[in-house]
Amino acid sequence: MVKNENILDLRGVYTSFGKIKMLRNINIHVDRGEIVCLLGSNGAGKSTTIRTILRLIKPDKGEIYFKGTRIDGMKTYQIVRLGISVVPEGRRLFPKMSVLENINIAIASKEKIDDTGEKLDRIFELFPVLKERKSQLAGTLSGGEQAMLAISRALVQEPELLILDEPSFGLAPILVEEFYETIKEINAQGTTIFLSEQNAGKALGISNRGYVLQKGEIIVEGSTEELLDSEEVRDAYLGKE
Amino acid sequence: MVDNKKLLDARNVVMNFGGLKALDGVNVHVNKNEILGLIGPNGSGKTTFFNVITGLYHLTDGEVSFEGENITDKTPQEIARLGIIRTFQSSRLWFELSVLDNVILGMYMREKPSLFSSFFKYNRVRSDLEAKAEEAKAILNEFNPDLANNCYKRAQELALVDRRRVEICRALVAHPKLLLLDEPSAGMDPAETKELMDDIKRVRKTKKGLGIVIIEHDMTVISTVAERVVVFNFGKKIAEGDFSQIRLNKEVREAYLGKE
Amino acid sequence: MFLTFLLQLKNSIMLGCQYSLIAIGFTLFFGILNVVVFCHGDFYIFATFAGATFLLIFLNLLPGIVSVILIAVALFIAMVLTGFLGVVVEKVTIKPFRKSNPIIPILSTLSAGTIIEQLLKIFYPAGSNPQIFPNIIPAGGINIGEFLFGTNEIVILLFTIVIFIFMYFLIKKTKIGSNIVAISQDFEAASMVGINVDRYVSITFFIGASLAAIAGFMNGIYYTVFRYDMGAMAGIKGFSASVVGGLGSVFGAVIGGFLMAFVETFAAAYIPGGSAIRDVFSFVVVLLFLIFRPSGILGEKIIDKV
Amino acid sequence: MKRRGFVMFLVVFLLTFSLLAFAGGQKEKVVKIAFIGPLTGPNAAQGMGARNSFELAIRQANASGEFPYKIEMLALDDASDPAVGANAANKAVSDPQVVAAAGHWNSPVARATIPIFHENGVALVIWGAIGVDLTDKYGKMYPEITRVCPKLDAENEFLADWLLTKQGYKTFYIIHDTSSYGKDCLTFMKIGIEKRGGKILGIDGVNVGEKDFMPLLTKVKEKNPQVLYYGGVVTEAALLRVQIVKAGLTNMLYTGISGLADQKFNEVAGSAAEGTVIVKPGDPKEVKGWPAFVKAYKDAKFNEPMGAYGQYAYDAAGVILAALKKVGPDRKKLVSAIRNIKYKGLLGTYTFDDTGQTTLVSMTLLVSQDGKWVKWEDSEYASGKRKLPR
Amino acid sequence: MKKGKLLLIGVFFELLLLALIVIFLKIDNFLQSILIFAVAVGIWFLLARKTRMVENLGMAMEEKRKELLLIALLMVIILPFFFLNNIYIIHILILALIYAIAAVGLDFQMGSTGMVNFAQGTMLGIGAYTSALLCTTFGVSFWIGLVGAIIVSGIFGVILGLPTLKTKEYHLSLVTIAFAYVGYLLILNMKWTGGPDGIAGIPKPKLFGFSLSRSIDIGGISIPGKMLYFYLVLLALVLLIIVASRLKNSWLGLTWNAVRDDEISAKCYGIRLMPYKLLSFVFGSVFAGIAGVLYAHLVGFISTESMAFSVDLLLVAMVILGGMDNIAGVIVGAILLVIIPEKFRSIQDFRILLYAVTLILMLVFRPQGLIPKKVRVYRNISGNR
Repeated sequence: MVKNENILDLRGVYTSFGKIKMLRNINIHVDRGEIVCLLGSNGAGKSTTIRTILRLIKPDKGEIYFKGTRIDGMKTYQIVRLGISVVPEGRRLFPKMSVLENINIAIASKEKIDDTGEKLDRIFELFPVLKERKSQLAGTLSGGEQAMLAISRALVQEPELLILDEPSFGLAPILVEEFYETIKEINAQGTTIFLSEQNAGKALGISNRGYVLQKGEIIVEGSTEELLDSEEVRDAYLGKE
Repeated sequence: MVDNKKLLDARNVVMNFGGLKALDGVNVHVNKNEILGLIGPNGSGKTTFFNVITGLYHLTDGEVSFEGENITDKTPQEIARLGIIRTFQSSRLWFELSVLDNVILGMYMREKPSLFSSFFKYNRVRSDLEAKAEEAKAILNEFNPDLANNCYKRAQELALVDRRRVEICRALVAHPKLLLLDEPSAGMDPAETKELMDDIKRVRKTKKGLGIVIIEHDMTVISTVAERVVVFNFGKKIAEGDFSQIRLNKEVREAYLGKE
Repeated sequence: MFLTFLLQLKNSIMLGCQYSLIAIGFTLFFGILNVVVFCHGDFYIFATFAGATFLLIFLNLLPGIVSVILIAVALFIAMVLTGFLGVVVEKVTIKPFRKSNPIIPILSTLSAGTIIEQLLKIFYPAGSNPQIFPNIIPAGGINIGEFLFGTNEIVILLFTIVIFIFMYFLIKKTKIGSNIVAISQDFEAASMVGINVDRYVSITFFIGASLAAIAGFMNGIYYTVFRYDMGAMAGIKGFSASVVGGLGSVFGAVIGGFLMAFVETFAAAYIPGGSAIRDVFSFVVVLLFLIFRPSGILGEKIIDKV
Repeated sequence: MKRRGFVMFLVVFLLTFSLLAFAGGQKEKVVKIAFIGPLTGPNAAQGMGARNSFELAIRQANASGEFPYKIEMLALDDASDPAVGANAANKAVSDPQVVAAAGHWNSPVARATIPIFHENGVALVIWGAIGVDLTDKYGKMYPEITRVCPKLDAENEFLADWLLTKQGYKTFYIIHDTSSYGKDCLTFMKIGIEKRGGKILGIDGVNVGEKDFMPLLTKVKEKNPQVLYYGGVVTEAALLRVQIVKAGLTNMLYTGISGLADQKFNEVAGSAAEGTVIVKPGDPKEVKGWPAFVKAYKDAKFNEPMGAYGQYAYDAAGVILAALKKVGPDRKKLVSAIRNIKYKGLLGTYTFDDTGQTTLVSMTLLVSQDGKWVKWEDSEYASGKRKLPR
Repeated sequence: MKKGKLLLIGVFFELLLLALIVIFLKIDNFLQSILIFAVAVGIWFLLARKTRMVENLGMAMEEKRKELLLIALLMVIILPFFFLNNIYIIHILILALIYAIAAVGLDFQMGSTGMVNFAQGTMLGIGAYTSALLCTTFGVSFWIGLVGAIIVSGIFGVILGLPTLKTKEYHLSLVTIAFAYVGYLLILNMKWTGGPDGIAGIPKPKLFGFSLSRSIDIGGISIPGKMLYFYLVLLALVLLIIVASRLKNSWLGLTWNAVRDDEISAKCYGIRLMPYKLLSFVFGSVFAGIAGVLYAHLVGFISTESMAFSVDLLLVAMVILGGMDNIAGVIVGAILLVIIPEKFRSIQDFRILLYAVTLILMLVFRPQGLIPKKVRVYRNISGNR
């Protein structure tokens, strides 16, 4: 594994929504092979950061690079095709399409639809339950299954960087465990992972490094150990007990 | 027998969406002068519970009563008039109106606006509105002087935190008997959260008999403010008691905090 | 009596073919962008003009060429031109307003429709007069007893069925179709899985407008007389049909189109004095649907999100 | 204070500009005659043709040198809309140089403007609106109103007489558009048919702008009438004609009055038009001056053809000019001068009765033959070579 | 900035505007009027850029609102005296004021409550027909016709309003479109409405014995009857503006806005949607009805052309052009859209085209309208602004 290759780099990003300043001077970098987590409470700006990376929101200022290519002027689909896949906040599946169709769309948007079979097999190996449900509408899946489908949809695109926005949202605790195991596994197979989480304990458990957002600013960054020990993080994020 | 202490009593509430059971036979009551914390993982039915109580959703089965009166089949407006006021998770202000107008509109129910007076006693209506504006400004000032100074800003121009504050102000001026707060501290930093907790405590002190239900993710808030806590998971109530008890409850720990 | 009934049924099916094709466009546009394109009827009449013009040119330049090829080429050109018109209209009058108050695109597309209509009127030779669609389909047809099925009617019916089948396959079986469906279910998610949404919006407008072009061409073949201002009403009827069928549902649009046509035809045929107020009946049907089933026949229920 | 200077500069600039805008009035003595008609909107073709003919008459008058002042036409648009017509009428009467007016192709517009002309004492010569009440009712009340074209009832009366008495048709079906014109057509055709013992099998209205007549024609087919009378104008008439053939109603005569009398009908209906019989007021081709008029119109190089009412607009101008020559540019005098005029125009000699209606009435029967309107007497139908459907 | 100076700036601006309007109306030449218009717009932009004029003006409007409004009213009152010999212009001005009334009414739905209504022109027609029928068939006076029209259009407002409780946005707009077409076709095809012939001979109103159709001489100046009618319409407009602004500035306006911005929030604060939505339709329709009556008695003739769909569209355009939920804006929009097309009439064919292009440009570059809505200001509260 090549270490220290900078795969994602945000430099001084500012974003606003209407007149509200959402992000201020965000500097984040993700190296190849890492799991980096972005922590913060509800509304701290995690999703905004991810949406800015994907150019769903236009940043006011700052630069964003992916593998050295500047992407903050590109369109969302171009960024995705460069090799960033995302599991968005709230999954955002296509609810009236079947599991298979959801996956096929993701494959098709990246390349020709021919070699569907092989990729599908791999996905169904990872999540056997999806195979059983493959012709069921995505909207009728259970929360856990939806999460699996969302992550499958991202994985079939064979991204170099997988972005997960609150992937554990709405999952039963047991499933969260499993889910994080899966993420670790995916990472072990070579995909770099950038995830945002409210649930700090869980996320730090699998991450190499982390950033903590508060009111649109990064207040702490560092390795998992540093973050877990940091007083500031405790106060700001986990609350005093 | 009607229990005098009980402000709200929801018995065996069931809420179905298609095949999905969002609430599955929940029993919750709120007493007068009490702050009840409502916690549970995301998607456990907390907000749905608020929607059922306020009449936005029509429940599938069960009964809700308020001050001994059955409100199961009442419209949101009737329920609001009885004194149940809520805030929303993603704040729902009237975004094109000014902060001041938002709070003034919170007083809508206190006096039935008459069409006649807006024509013929216009000056009185205006001075009444101005008095209300004054009151609104005062309460905004209590919460955050900065907000009071910016009271002519449109609500859509506010930061998230301020939106929540305005929402709470708006709820308070409606003189509720039961206040439902849906994640009021979301998006606030610790200092702001602390302010909020102080505000809630102050409100409780000044308004006699006010019951508050607060949905929270921030355990600090729950532990400081709530006197009793109800825990939801998958649409079911899994525990009830004071926070220290709840923290020790195994089921809750597993469901909410995860197995460790 | 029964024969007349059958004939009226045929009449309403002919009308329904056109309404449905227009309604599909409305439904596609609404599905993908949540916007009602009020100039859709003007796409339709634009296509009639384009079709007639190219047919005339071909008839003059290339007399004697097999007419089927001729018609196909003219239709194709009309579809492409109208399709591009649709794309341009989207870029100019809808895209800038994607995030604004939904009143704005209503007005901007209405204005766009007026512009198309006026351009036809001013710049088409003798544009304010009624125009003639060249008579390209041989007269005659099949007689079953006294039941006459004209050649052009057969052509229109078969062609519409072909288009319906084509649309079914396009939406259900192709990448374009599934991408359009995906965008209509979740615009942002679609871009997040790497779909070039802007391109597919353009494709959708191209398809929708060219369906209107087919309807416009049929209009020419069937009625042979048309005028620049006939688009507005066709547009409103198509919109009504798509609402009755359920905005967002392609199959619903087809049903809605035929239902509207049935109501109109039979009101004109069987209610004394009905032909003068046939539109009253169809609009009353629309009103009833809007009041009692606003989601239409096949549309999804509209639920307020809290 | 640089700023104030700038503002002052702007103000001065604006004022000078406005003064400039006021300057530039005409020195030459000018008399204006207003022409009002549908220059835009659905009937613009009729309005433009009439406007051109009217202008031609005025150009000729100026060229003749018989007037000691320049005569100008003030062409105003009523867009076939009464409200717009009222605006135009107000504009005409507001201009002190306007001495008289000729107006309207649509009767509802005339109904809206007649009171305006009456209140302001300006003579209005109607050139194209054929609603019966315009003279029968208003002309009787207001001396300002005269009309050079025939009323609608005369046309229907003539047609009914020909169909029933001369040709012996017995069963009829009437379709009319729901405009004022169509409704009047219905009223008078019905009278004409019933008076002569004809049988009306059905009456139906259609809206202007409607294009799908198949349900209606399927219904007509069941009734099987000998004659279908359409009271309306060209576009719908042609659409109807095409669909009659499509519906297989080949053994039925299609007929109408002057609303159909336009070459456009033949062009648009194509081969289906064959055998359509209509009646049209006036027979200009019989008149001596006609070829000269046609030539003059052609030489004037107007963009639009003269249309069915061009000759009436031309004669309306003639009537006004003749009166003007007699009494000079005075609104009041012109009113009575026009009413009492005896003017030899393109179509014959005009005098007006006590309702202001011209006494000059002549009717022509036309039949569509090989894509052209042909006078009945000259047609192959009359000679028996071809047969009208029965 | 001193208050006196502010007033001066305001008055100066209003005078300039008056001069501009008079010149614009007087000029009959299309190109010249376009030029005047362009110069005015250009000056405005220059002023806005280079000086503080515009800001000062805004301040003047706020500080000296009452005085400036009064002066503006005075100017409108003297306006027709510039056109004593030109009834046409007075006629157009009256039409502008009449449409302003209808547009202010429409704004109750579009601006205050956020519902697009494509049937306001139909409501105008209903009002006009009611009064016309009452006055011609029953021979009652204008005033009784007016009262009748108010009642009838109010009732139709309820009828139109009822289905809107179940529908939103595009569906709602289709409801109103359908209503407009049904109304149009029914009136066109019924016998007692005069059908396509319309109703002619609608009498001019009488005021204190004066018929508003005859001109009267005062001190040697002949004042055309139209001018009196102008004042009648102006009076109606001013009264209705007062009504509208009182409604909008009282609880009713606030609740309407609440319904517009968030229905669910409104429900949770005890605001019942139905009565408020209905009220906005009733008031809007009554305004349209009054406008219709004034229209019918002005033209003296009413037919379905006056309530065609294009009229509905025109009214919607007026509200959007002027600025939703702002009475002043809506009135400006209405006046512009009546007067400018009259100027465009000389270029005939291109008129409607230009019109549509202008509208699109407007929507792209200034979607909030010429005069956007403002936040409500409460005086006499501590720390104002």
